Amino acid sequence: MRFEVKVEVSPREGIANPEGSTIERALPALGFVTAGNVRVGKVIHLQVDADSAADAKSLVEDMCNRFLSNPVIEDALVEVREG
Amino acid sequence: MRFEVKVEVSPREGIANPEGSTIERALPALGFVTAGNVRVGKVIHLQVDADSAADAKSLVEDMCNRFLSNPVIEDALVEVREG
Amino acid sequence: MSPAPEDASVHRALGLSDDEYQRIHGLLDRHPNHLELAMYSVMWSEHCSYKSSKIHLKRLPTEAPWVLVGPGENAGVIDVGDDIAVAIRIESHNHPSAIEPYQGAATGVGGILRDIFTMGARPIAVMDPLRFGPLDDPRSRWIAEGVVSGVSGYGNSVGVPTVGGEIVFDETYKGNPLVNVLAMGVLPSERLVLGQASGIGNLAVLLGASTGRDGIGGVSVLASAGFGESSEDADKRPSVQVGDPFEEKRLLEACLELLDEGLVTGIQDLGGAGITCATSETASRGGAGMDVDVTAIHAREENMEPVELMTSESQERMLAIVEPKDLTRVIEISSRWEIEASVIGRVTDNGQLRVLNGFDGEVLASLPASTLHDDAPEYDRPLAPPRDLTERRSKDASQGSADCVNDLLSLLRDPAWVYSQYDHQLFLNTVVGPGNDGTLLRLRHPRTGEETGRGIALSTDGNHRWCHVDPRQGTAMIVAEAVMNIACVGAYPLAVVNCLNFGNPEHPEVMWQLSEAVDGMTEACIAFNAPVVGGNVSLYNETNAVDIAPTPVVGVIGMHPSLSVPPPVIGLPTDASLLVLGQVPEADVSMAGTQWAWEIGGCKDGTLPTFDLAQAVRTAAFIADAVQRQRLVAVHDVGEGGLAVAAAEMAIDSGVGAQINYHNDHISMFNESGGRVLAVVQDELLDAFMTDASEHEVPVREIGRTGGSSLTFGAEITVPLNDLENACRNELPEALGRGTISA
Amino acid sequence: MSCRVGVVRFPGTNCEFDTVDAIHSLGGEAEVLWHGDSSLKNVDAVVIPGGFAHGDYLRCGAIAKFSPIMESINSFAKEGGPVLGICNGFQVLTEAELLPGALQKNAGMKFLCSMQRIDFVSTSNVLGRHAKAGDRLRIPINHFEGNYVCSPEVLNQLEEENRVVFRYVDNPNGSIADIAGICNAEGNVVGMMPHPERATSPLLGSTDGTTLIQSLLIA
Ligand SMILES: Nc1ncnc2c1ncn2[C@@H]1O[C@H](COP(=O)(O)OP(=O)(O)O)[C@@H](O)[C@H]1O
Ligand SMILES: [Mg+2]
Repeated sequence: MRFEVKVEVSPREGIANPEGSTIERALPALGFVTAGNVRVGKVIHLQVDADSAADAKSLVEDMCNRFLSNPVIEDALVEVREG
Repeated sequence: MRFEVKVEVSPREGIANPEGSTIERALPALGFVTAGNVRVGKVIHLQVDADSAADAKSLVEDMCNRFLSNPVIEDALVEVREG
Repeated sequence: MSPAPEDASVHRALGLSDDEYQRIHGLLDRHPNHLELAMYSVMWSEHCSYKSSKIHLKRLPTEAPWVLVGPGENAGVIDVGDDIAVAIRIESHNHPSAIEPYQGAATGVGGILRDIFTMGARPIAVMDPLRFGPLDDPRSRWIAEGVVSGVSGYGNSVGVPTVGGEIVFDETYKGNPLVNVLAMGVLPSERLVLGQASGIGNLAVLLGASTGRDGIGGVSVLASAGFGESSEDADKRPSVQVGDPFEEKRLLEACLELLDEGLVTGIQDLGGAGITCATSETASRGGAGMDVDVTAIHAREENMEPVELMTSESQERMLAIVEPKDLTRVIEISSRWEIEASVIGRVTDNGQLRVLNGFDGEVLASLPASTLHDDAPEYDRPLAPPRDLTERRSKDASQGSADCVNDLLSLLRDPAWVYSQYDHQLFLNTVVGPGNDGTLLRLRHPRTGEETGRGIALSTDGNHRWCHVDPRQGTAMIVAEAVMNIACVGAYPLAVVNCLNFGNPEHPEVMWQLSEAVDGMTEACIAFNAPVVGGNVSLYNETNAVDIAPTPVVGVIGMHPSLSVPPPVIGLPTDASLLVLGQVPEADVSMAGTQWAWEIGGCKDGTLPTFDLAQAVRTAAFIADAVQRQRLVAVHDVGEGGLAVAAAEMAIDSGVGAQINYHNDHISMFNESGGRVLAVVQDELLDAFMTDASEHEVPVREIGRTGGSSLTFGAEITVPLNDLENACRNELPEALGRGTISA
Repeated sequence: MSCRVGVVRFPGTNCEFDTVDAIHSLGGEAEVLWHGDSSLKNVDAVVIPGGFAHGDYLRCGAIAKFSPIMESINSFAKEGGPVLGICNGFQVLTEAELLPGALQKNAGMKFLCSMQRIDFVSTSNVLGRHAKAGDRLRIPINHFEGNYVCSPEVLNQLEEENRVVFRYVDNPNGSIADIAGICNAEGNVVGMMPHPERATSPLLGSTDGTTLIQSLLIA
């Protein structure tokens, strides 16, 4: 079966997020004074063939650990939908 | 009220996505033969103060149009949660 | 103050021995509290105090009339004439890069740049000597890829060109890569500032990024423990730091502007041990004390403990010592560059470093500032040569089956995959960039941009194979190789910086290696009249209790006195004589420590070929002079892989082959006897050149003719240029990704 | 031909002084313009140089386009003033919609710093005064996001209106139609990824950038 998988890779709590901070600093100048706390991560969409949603998930989690993210500084969240 | 907003910025359909293609090319060598169609985008988390979820959403959509995404190459999807 | 710890488990957990605890107790004449203990533990860590190596480093030669600042400051500084000074330093970021290659390398670049602009210099060049596990190991490839991306991502963005380096792959670095980074900067001589705090009542202003929980305990945990591939890694993870090149760029510009306007009396970067180190170091250098208000530190996270604020290693921060009257202007400049500035300290006259909860608040810690540095323990650790040294040295490394054509192909590697990812041209100084021997930069006045008509040359070199066989002679040979590299672009050496990457100093053999390496470096630096102006020691480079091969890395900086045309290329012209200059190897020259013996023959031991240091000095001087006088058409030094690899690189560079005589077996082709250079001189000038060489006691032998589309050795061995080129250019892209659209 | 060129400096820009040096070496005058000011100080031409304005965070040029100076540059360009965006400057010009399209990450997903051969395709713009179509130049590139993309309609229009200024001989980054530089309909705004200021001295390996900068100096 084919599954649509979405992986959200975000900087771990307590890890600096320069991109987010820079955007945050720029916001007031653009007139957005009520926004803050910006954190930027990555989102990866992919399709996998697997026997079940659970299989698809564990496959992608394995990919996350091995190269889509570095657990040292990032958290990865995997979501599976039938595709 | 404070809202948690998540913005997903993804490469537009039909626009090449070098980051996704690179991952895709690397997959087989790493033993992932059943995965494909990789697209990589960005996810931006932020908090905004607004009177309602709808206001928060339209504020952030405005940010997307002006700043957070480039419509030539990207689509943006805004999700609001109470924070 | 909070009560004293009763329990030895606290100081031990912080990495302090019982003796060290007693020492602290003696210095304070009381028990330290937790904060004080943590401050001593970070400052007395191997990383900050050099406690195992100091005793040896003292033997290095450090003086010359042109040395303005020697080792001990943030960077060495030399006078290069025309009121221009050059600051240079090298650092390692080995352990952080092993767990997060991208950020480890990125923050390595960031850290070394701050060392340079701390001295008042604008950084204009970075070099990155890199060493990884073998290319057939997936984790090593991941690390290599990540490290190169990290240097590229940070260095390019911060706006300092990376103009050279090294890339080496070997089993010995599997699990423990070596990421060394050298930076060089220029300053108007009169602007030299030192990291010291003076003037009672002056303010210590913390500039730059906010302080988070990055690298808490990083100094003592990250910098001094080896990594197995175990679950322990997980615990060490949170201390990884993330670099922000954009913050650094603004910080750099702001600091240089502060210095230009004469607004700081002292300035210091924040590196290992964070605020503790910067405040105590500036205070004790200035013979002063300092009060630090922890509540004034701009923090990134809520509820940070004083101990976290005082030891955090958050990146992109500087500490400036400012007279109160200048504070407004300092803040103005900082805010123009969008840099946060907080007054976190005041210079006092009592020599104490006091940590306060509000300037008038509770005293959280109080200790004599100088004790954090000057009283750090110094160990004369036991050292001993390996027990089987004699047996090892008796091995014959020339054994093994040789297939000269294929061996040559396998020894070639083009590092272009690495340096094409680096901006190596910014500032319009790069006359000879990466991909050649030494790097050569135009020397221009840092204030006016005016050309001096002279050039600064740089080269970094290391060779773990030579140093494994013989750390003393091996180290002398790498200094000579670096000098030869800059000679090839027309420069004579001015100074040396070094990064001593070794294993566990608690192993007597490792301490012996380090001591031998220091002696070898000393001999060579004296011979070349190039003092050591700075360095860094990285110990505990080991994986699962196996030490890396000893890997001292040197950076040599030199001067090209008359730069009006680019120096000769590496590439061969057609139809000319190919010469080899320098020491003549014995007929039965040893193959010990050669790349061939390690990677093909399979023997890692033996005795290095004899090395004539005095001859290398004469050869380098002669080559530099010949290049300056434009007498050479092409030149390339002979290093790893010996004469055959050097000749192949020359052939590949120009697409012109050569017929080489005499060198027709693996020993003559691949031996790495030191101090040799390949060169091409125009035929009509050849006789005069030979005469001149012999007057300067530099042996020259004609070994062949250039031309054709293959490289031949003797009558039997022929390699088409195409094969050479493919073997050389494809290795890294194939292993690490192409990076071009044809992928 | 003394012409004053304003060279824009954003926080994170790093080629501003190289560009100034190159202009000086060719007899022009140059003035660094701070992004936070809105005055162009009466310069005759504007260069947005290379670098990493605002760290290139979010997207290259995304934050820079909001700087006060950009509004002035916008008006200056609309009045026909010559504007050259080099590398990051090209990215800023597309974000600011002074030029169409966008610059994506290189197809090979690596930063690339190397000498490139490019062909002068169209010389009817502020860079082409000393050149003729078909001239081949050697000029270095230095970027991660140099992969030009645009819609098929825009591409058509660029080709038809002869607004492709440079093409790579060996496309290094995946740019559509090998595009290395384009201009606006009037030819007074040009964006290019290669760095002409890095090719202005024999000591640095090429002088092919001089004709481009000289052309700007006549403006
Ligand atoms: N990691 C790197 N970063 C930048 N340049 C590099 C790197 N590795 C190698 N180079 C460059 O490639 C060239 C050849 O390197 P190498 O073979 O180590 O030279 P040599 O043996 O002459 O010291 C040098 O110009 C060097 O600066
Ligand atoms: Mg060399």
